[in-house]
Amino acid sequence: MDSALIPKEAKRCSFPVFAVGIAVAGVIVLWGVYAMGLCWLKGLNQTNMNDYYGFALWIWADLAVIAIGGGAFFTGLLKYVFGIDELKNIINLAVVIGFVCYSSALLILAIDIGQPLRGWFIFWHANVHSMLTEVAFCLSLYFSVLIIEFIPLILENRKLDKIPFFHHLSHNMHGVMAVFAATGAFLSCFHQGSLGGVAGVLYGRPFAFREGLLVWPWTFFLFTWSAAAYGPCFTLTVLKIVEKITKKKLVKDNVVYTLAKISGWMITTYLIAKIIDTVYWALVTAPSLGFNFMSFYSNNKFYGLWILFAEIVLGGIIPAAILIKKDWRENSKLLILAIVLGTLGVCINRWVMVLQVMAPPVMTFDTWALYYPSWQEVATTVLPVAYGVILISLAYRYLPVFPQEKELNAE
Amino acid sequence: MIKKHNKAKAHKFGMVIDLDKCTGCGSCMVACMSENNVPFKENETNKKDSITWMHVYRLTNGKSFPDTEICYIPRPCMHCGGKGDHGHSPCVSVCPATATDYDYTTGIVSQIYTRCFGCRYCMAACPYHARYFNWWDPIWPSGMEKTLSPDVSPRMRGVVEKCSFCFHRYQAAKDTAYFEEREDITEDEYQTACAQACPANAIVFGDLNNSEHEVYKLVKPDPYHGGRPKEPKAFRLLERLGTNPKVYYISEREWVRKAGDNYVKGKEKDHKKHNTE
Amino acid sequence: MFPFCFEWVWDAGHLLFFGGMWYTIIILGLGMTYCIFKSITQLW
Amino acid sequence: MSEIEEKIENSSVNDDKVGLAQENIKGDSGLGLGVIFFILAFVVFFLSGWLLFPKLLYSKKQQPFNFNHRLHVQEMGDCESCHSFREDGSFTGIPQIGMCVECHEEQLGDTKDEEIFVTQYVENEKEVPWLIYSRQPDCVFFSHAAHVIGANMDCKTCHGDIGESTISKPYEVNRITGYSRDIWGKNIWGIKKHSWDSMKMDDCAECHLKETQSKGACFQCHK
Repeated sequence: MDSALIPKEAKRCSFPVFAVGIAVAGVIVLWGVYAMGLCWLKGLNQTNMNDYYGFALWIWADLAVIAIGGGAFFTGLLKYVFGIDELKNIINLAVVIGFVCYSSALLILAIDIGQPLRGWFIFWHANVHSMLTEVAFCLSLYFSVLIIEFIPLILENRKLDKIPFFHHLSHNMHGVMAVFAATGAFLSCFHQGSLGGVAGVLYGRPFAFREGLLVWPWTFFLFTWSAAAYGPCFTLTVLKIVEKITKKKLVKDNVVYTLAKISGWMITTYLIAKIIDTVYWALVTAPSLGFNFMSFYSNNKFYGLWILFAEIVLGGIIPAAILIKKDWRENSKLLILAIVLGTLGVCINRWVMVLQVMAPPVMTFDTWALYYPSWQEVATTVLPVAYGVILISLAYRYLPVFPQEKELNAE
Repeated sequence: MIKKHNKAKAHKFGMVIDLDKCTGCGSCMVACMSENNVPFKENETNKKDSITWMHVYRLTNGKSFPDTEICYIPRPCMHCGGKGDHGHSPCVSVCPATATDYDYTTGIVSQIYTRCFGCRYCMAACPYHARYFNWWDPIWPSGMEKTLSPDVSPRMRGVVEKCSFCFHRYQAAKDTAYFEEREDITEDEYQTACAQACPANAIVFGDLNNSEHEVYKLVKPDPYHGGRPKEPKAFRLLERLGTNPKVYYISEREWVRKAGDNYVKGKEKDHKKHNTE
Repeated sequence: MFPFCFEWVWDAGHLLFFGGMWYTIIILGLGMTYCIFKSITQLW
Repeated sequence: MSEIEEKIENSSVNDDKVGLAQENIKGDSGLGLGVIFFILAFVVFFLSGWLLFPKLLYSKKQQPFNFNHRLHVQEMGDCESCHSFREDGSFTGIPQIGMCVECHEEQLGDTKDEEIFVTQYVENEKEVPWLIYSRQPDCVFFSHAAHVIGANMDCKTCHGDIGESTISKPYEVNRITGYSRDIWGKNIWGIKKHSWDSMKMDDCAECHLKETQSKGACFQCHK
């Protein structure tokens, strides 16, 4: 039915099967869109946020998708700037994932603000001292870079490629892609970092506050580094999921191992910095503000030391160890364990750095603030996931995302 | 003439609250709400999403009867001077749209509702919970909108608001001074609604830069340390964070003074020295 | 933000921040213009 | 399938220069048409933006009746006779009817407008629902005392020649914002010839910067 659109010699499931799959995800998207509409029309009272807990579940989702979408800029940087050419076999997937993540992040920000119609104030009346301004600028600019990176892939669709203008355009864009990728990497370094800065500069919040360098707190550098380190984990996770669903091998192992190895070393170096940062904060920064390290991890049901353990050991040391040791990373089960744990680890880190920040009391007579998201928040947080499933499915079906697919599946 | 006005010595308006006098009656909260057109809900059970620019906290010394003591702490916006008292308050420096700023001529932290787009970053930055979000559009009981103050603009849903130290009263006092061709206003001409409403006279308001004013005499702010009180009985909330608030508290009771800040166990003495040096 | 906006100040913060922003926008804009223009000329 | 597509299908894309000459001929006439179309569209959009847009953006209202400022200034002497300060320094703005009645208890002249005023408002003891050209949005604080007494400014600097007017111009209100057109000014680009042409935040800031070396903190003008 849609065979004219499917890449030549590629095997895809029949259209009805595909349509059913998309419809299922579509229902979830509609549910999310309904919740989003409620938030826009009736306001943020639809959420369970309150004056003590002003950042909601979806802000965590926002930071998390940006972190795991970091695979796009880092893979782009490795391929186009550092010239690791074999990564061209996975860069398309990284770009699609990046596009999904960043468009979701922008959508979430549009739902999150109390007066969405005034959102442009952040550009027009920008306060250059605010980390959030830096986030908004780099995020929207980097999103346009991702669009630019995504366009050539779309234009390579069998039908579109037949139109001469599009054919030339996609070819020419590939020609200058290194410039775009370098710009994207530059932007990414700043906005990943400034997202880290968002919490790190809050000197009124001892749990989040970090000393730093120039105008940036240490979390600025940690966030950039962790996004680059863990982003590829998510790219590989998605790759493994797609391979599982399509029952096909799509990228050669040597490419996967290269990316996994780089990711492993990045995570290792990141962890060293993260542990130093945590220790310094626990022993110097927090006590100087009058806080015991343990005062952030006790007295309530939810935020125990387990979260620190999960972030640093389960989501850090274990995946790093697996990914840097050749035998382990080339064992397919261990590899999957490592990339999944890595993805979860960075998500936990983002949770800690935005949501846990809100929870511990600062004034001595204050109480712990915990909150439970409303269904509208859950729906709008699930929305990007379903949307991502649809977009990646469409891309896989109609675009030549995996250059090695033909070779690996020749019969 | 205009230039002279601007070169006049900068004010630094602040508040001193005597916690031993405060009975926790809540008059300041009520006066503040009616003075500043603060919206309210039909059901105010959930205190964490209702707006109280001036909020009275209740704390105890944690001892059992008969040694139990209670203290009430009224908490307006602290109008922090920020690190080094340079005007980089925790909230001002983070606002992405410049919807809040630090006025160097009065030391007051503003909040411009029509500029705010409701990202709530400032609320996350404020350790005092002095900033409130309008989760709903205000609904006034019928006829009540006629009783709203014309000097304070009502807020819409989706923006952040907070105590302004009744800045409109400062404006009105200045108008009178202009009309009478005076250079400056007097202490009693500019008083906040909460200070005037307090039946126990626990709240004193004035210019911390003016040694004639009561607030100055009560706490003796140290200009070389961001206004830290030299008076041993006075303290500020969360002094160690370096926010440099302009709201001071006074108490004879040591446990109350200690409740103003956090301490690492075993290091209380260090801090006491630091607080009174 | 543009230099004619209300909050604009000619200081290092604004120059670096918006300098970076406009620089990036110009690179992206010129890059895309180049690609589109070259594609058009290749057609004729 | 179109001609071009067919050609691409049958030949590799790289040697599609075969049909170059043909396309050039087609391209030239197409280009001419395109240019004409572009210019026409530009003219249409430019004119509608210039002439039609302001008409659509603003709705016009008439004042309850005409007010002759020039006549009143001649009779009363100056602006302050009617637009005065209260003792606390606040500004009265447009006088209430009690002040007008001091002279207009009965009709003084024979104009239609005065007749409306006396018969409809004075006799019924009703305030005139004037539409205020210079009304600022609700979030704005403005001190007349600071400017008129403190800085010795005259009324004209901000309000222009209204004291010379003999009839009341229509009150135009922005349909989207609900603000008077005098705030943005008549010029759709916001370009000013006189200091009183518009009353936006930028206009206040321009003068404040010049006179006081600072645009001022937010609370100076916002409430």
